Amino acid sequence: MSRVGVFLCLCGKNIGGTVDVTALGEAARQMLGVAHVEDATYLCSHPGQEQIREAIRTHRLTAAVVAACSPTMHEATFRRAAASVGLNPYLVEMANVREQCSWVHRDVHAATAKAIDLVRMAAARVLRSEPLYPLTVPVTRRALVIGGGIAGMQAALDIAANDQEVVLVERGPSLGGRMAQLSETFPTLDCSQCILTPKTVEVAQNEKVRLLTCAEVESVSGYIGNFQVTVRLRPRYVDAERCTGCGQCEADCPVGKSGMVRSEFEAGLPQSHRSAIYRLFPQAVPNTPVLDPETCLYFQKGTCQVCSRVCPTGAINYDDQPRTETLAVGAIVVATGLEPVSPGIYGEFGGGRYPDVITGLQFERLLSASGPTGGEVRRPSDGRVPQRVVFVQCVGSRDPAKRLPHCSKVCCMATAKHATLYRHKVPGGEAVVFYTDIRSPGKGYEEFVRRAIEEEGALYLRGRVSKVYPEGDHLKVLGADTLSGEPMPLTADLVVLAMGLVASPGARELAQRLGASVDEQGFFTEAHPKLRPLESFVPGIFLAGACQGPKDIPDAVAQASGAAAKVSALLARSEFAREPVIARVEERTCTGCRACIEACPYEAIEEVEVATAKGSRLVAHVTEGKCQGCGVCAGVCRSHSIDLAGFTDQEVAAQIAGASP
Amino acid sequence: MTELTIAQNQLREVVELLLGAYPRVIAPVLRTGGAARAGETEFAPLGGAEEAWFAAINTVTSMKECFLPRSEELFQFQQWNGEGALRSHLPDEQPTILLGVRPCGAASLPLLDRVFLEEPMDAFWACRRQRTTVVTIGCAQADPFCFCTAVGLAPDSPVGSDVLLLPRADGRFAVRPLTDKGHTVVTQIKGLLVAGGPAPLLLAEVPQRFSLAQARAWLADHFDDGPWETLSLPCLGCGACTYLCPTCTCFDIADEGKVSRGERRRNWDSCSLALFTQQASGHNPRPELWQRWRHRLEHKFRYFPERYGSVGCTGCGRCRRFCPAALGVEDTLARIARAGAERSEAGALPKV
Amino acid sequence: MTTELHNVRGAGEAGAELAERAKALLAGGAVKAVLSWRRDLTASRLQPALFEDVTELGDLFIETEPGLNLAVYLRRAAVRGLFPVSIVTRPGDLRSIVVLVQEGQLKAEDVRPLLFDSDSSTILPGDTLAELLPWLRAHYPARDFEDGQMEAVTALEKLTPAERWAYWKDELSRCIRCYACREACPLCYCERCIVDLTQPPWLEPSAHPRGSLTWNLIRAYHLAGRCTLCGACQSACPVDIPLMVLNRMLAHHVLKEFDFAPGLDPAGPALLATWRREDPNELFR
Amino acid sequence: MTSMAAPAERAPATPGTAQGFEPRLVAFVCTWCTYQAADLAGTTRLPYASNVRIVRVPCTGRLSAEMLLHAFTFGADGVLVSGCHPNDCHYASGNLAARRRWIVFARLLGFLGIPQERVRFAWVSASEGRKWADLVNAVVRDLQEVGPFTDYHHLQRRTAAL
Repeated sequence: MSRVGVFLCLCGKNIGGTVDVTALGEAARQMLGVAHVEDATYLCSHPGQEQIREAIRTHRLTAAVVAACSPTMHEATFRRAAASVGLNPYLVEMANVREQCSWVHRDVHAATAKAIDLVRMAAARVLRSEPLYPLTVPVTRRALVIGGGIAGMQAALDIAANDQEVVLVERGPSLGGRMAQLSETFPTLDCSQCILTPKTVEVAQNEKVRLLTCAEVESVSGYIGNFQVTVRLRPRYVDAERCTGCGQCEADCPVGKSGMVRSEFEAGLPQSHRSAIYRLFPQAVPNTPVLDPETCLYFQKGTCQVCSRVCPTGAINYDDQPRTETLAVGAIVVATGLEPVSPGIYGEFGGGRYPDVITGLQFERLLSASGPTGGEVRRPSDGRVPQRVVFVQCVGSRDPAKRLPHCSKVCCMATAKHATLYRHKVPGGEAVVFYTDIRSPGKGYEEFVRRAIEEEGALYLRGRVSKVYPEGDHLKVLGADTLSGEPMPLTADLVVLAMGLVASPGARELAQRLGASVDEQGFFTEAHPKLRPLESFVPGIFLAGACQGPKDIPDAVAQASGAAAKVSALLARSEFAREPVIARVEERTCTGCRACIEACPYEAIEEVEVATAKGSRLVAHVTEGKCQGCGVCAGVCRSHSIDLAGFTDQEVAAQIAGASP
Repeated sequence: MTELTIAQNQLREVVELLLGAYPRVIAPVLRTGGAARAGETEFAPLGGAEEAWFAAINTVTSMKECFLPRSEELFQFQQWNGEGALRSHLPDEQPTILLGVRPCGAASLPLLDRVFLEEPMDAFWACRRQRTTVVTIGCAQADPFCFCTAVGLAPDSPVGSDVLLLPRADGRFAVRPLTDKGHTVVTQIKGLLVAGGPAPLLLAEVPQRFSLAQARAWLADHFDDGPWETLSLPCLGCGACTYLCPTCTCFDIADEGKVSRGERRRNWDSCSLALFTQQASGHNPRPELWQRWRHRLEHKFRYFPERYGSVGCTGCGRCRRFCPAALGVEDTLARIARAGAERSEAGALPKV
Repeated sequence: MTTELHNVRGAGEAGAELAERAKALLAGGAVKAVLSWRRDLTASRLQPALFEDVTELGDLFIETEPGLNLAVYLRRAAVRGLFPVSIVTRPGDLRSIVVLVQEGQLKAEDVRPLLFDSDSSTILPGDTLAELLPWLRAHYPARDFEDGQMEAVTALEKLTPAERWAYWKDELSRCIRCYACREACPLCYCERCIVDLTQPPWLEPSAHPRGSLTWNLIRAYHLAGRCTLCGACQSACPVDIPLMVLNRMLAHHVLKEFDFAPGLDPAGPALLATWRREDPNELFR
Repeated sequence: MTSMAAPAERAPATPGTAQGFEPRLVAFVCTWCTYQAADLAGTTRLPYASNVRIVRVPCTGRLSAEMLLHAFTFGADGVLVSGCHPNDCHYASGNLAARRRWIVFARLLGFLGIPQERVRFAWVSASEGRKWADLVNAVVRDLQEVGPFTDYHHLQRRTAAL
């Protein structure tokens, strides 16, 4: 037999001043299942809570209704009080008679009538409630970080700093990501490699970090605290144990000498080339070269084997095979970064067609001391030093027609940097920038842009470029100054396109494997755009760096550290407790129609086979660790075979019926 | 020999007289609305004589509903802490005349009386039976679904009627009061009645398409080994046949409202529906559709006669006429009767 | 009276072809049985029948009018035991089979449908879902709303809410809660219908006007984005409630609002389990 | 059992205070946005019509159509559903799933002749305390115009004296 206790809080005059608590108490005493009613001036105070505890003990109450303030305010307080005397906290229901009654209604009669309804609703509901117990989910105390750029490395190092194991998976042959390709960094113009290299070394040397390069995530199963991740490792063809990183193979490779293969790391600049066995750049970590069978003469024609002959330690292994490894991890950080839009989609600028129309990233490599020109700005077509460089901004950004409506955020600063560095390297050269708007929020950023304009003499024109085409050995740039409204045709020696940024290739496929979602540009969607920017929709999967949206280095690093903090908090204990408000399936009546599976925002429901008298059939099954308790599944189930603990059909129905006398 | 007669085209005047004499007159009326079908009738209390419509062969729902409504409130309840209250709702006792029933409908009343007037007597049924006078009109027409003759009835059966109007070849009804209530009706309409000479009745031909004895014999023998799954294949497991059936009596008790305030209702229920026999434990003794179809036949043609001495069917044909899958009890009975006949000749169980 | 409503359709040319096609499937061993119709006891109506023997195919008839949808029998153990089966369908019936596949109730390879198109009075070529889907997609959902089919819906929409309420109250009060509509619908396959749930009793089980109104409302709603307009529910209704007016209104509504038509893509999404950001927002303040 | 005496609980039966018809409004709101907005209306002491009774659920996606009908069955004259604005759902997309559901359901109710004033849908974020107060006032005012939903409440009993 249920014995509900109803506790009425006067909240000083906050409630008592508007609601006739005596009448409320009399009405409550008539309600079905109510065994005890009492009031107090402040139930949330220590004496008030003790009053509740005492009543639960004395009157052997099986449930309680607290008519007081909003549950947001004190539900936890009263549930704790009840739990301390052995009443399951989920059998305490609040009637919000302050925020939603006494504070918003002035007439005593009306407010009291409403308060009676609210108490009746709560009492009816709690009669249908059942005890719930916190769910504990075991946690594998190891993290996976996907992507070895600056964000991934920072996240890995921060997690390791908490004495937690990390596996860092990088698709390429070495660490560094986009940042390794940059020459200098804004707004301080310090050398990118110089600040990056210590990080890569730190990662390589950290005992808590296990680094897997040439590695990609193939599949992910499980849920927060308990992911199983299968990683596919491509063959490197070089035994890292034996290789000393002497570089002899790379130097002697006939492919490298022929100059046939352009370097991806050099952003495909025509001046650049690489060997078939190579490192992305000299300081690469790990420093073991990788053999590319697509361009290797041995793999393509069966001849050569020069690298194997010249290797002093016999580290070359042509029989290396791909393999997979399955990792058990408790949390995942996605740090897969970004890539520039291909210039080919803007045919009017001739990027990819005219050698002297290049992308910003290519210009970075021209500027870099370790780049193909040794840091001298020489144009790809004839190696001449360009005397006038036109920079075009927002190519592939803020362009809804190309389905690239977003601002790529870093290009304004990158272009200002490019103009500045160009002026440093070619003192007499002219830098002309066509911009849409200059966006330079960030510490020292606006000052940096002003310096480029005012001190470095870059000519900034607000306007658009409609066409670029070759004229003699120059380029004709058809620009327009949108401030003056004047057409502004210019002759240039080199055109640099500030390409918009989208997510790294494969981000969408990775998101599918993770069960996370991405937007149209492939950027990972955060769990809440304001309040949970470091979390994906999937509990236990966090976001760091530019995989979530274009970011500069400090933003990427900050987000990585934030994500790492979230991971460390999760991995700090061997299990974590969570609210038992989750969906549950009544297998007997579930028909396996899959509506809940389709509707679940968290992919927390799957089909499982259950035995029946006549064989077996498929029914829905909720993975507790994945379910977030939204109840969308329950709302979509036609036979009401899936229900939400804490907000069951029975509870909601009783509450609705309780609204009438 | 002479008998009381009335011209067949004077029925409206009869209705008018009865409307003056009885507080409630129920008769077939043409259904308004509907999706696709025209000319169908249902029993309803008449507002005026012009509403009555006797042209249809039979109503869609049977006259059972005038005694056992599809849903009726038994009582209202209210309870609060420590106390409660009930308010019961027996039907009123106003004299009621039910006009235009067919013999297959009237014949169901004595059958249902056995069920409802047994102890403990059903007060609701008794009240409605007591207040109601049944005026039956014999059938001049039948359709291919009628099979009263196969269950021992006929288009002129008097069973269950208080007054029987039988169509004569001369365009008049023979008026035959059968009970005291019937005589009262005749008194009410005596101004319209004429003593007529003998004339032949003009009754519908209802062919007998199966032998009830053979079908019952087969049923008695083949509860366990009959090809029930095959026989019942078309059955969808809905309740249409049972709800339209004049002799199906099953009902469910349902509370509506909430624990503290509501009403208890009696609703038609059907042994065809899967949850009819579902028990609280989760066990269901008749989980399979074929078991339910078997039960329906066995109940009407074996258990009912075993208990009450006559089959629980009047051959009205609604179960086949309105079955979404064109099944109905006659279909199965005809098949099994044929099987029974062949068996007695060949001595083996034939294919059904 | 009712004999006119369920006309027996003679086999005719299409019927002869149907028998041949069924025979080929059955004799060739592609299927273990053929689900079609035969004449009832008095040759008044057609009755569903399962043909397992080629020699019985002479009794095979085809119901050319929309009505009972044989797909409803595909959930029957006696039929499932004979998979793969051939099944005679009209377009609405076949589309309901597509929905059954989509909702995990049936495997496409278990049925070899034969499709009768009443417009051309022919049995269409092909006997697998894959072969028949292109034809369905070429003609549906357009055919569901052409000619006079929307008349009843439009007429009701022109009435005031009070008039519509009166209309439906009258029509739905006739409901006897026999659930013939539900049992005749291939897509009402729930193990336990919501109306049979007693804890909590979301819907009133009684056949009083309010109980019947809510039952019929929820029945239609649970078929929104799923109903393929086969007409089985309405033809099964013993009291002739115009259920197809509700169904067609909703089918037209989801096509207009969400560009959604069920039963054309066995791998497609379920309307009410999915969403789009660009779904209309006018309803919400 | 005693007679059908009215228990004391029923004394102040009619919500609201004003003269005339006081509609009963049941509001289904999500706990993250609209419930918080209703709290905010309280903390900022924004008075509004007392006719509303809130049923709190985690997300509007939790609600089924049966729940709305249930409110009518138990005497509501109107029903209001309110959750987070599109794209602001705490559960990513629960409100978007709900939106489709209610578009279809509202259409069906309209086709059956239930006035649209009786079933309202809104998005009210946690910061929109004023919007909540205004919304409740507006819905209650509309309900006062269309009157009590006796069409539904009294539909229950069969009138034909069979």
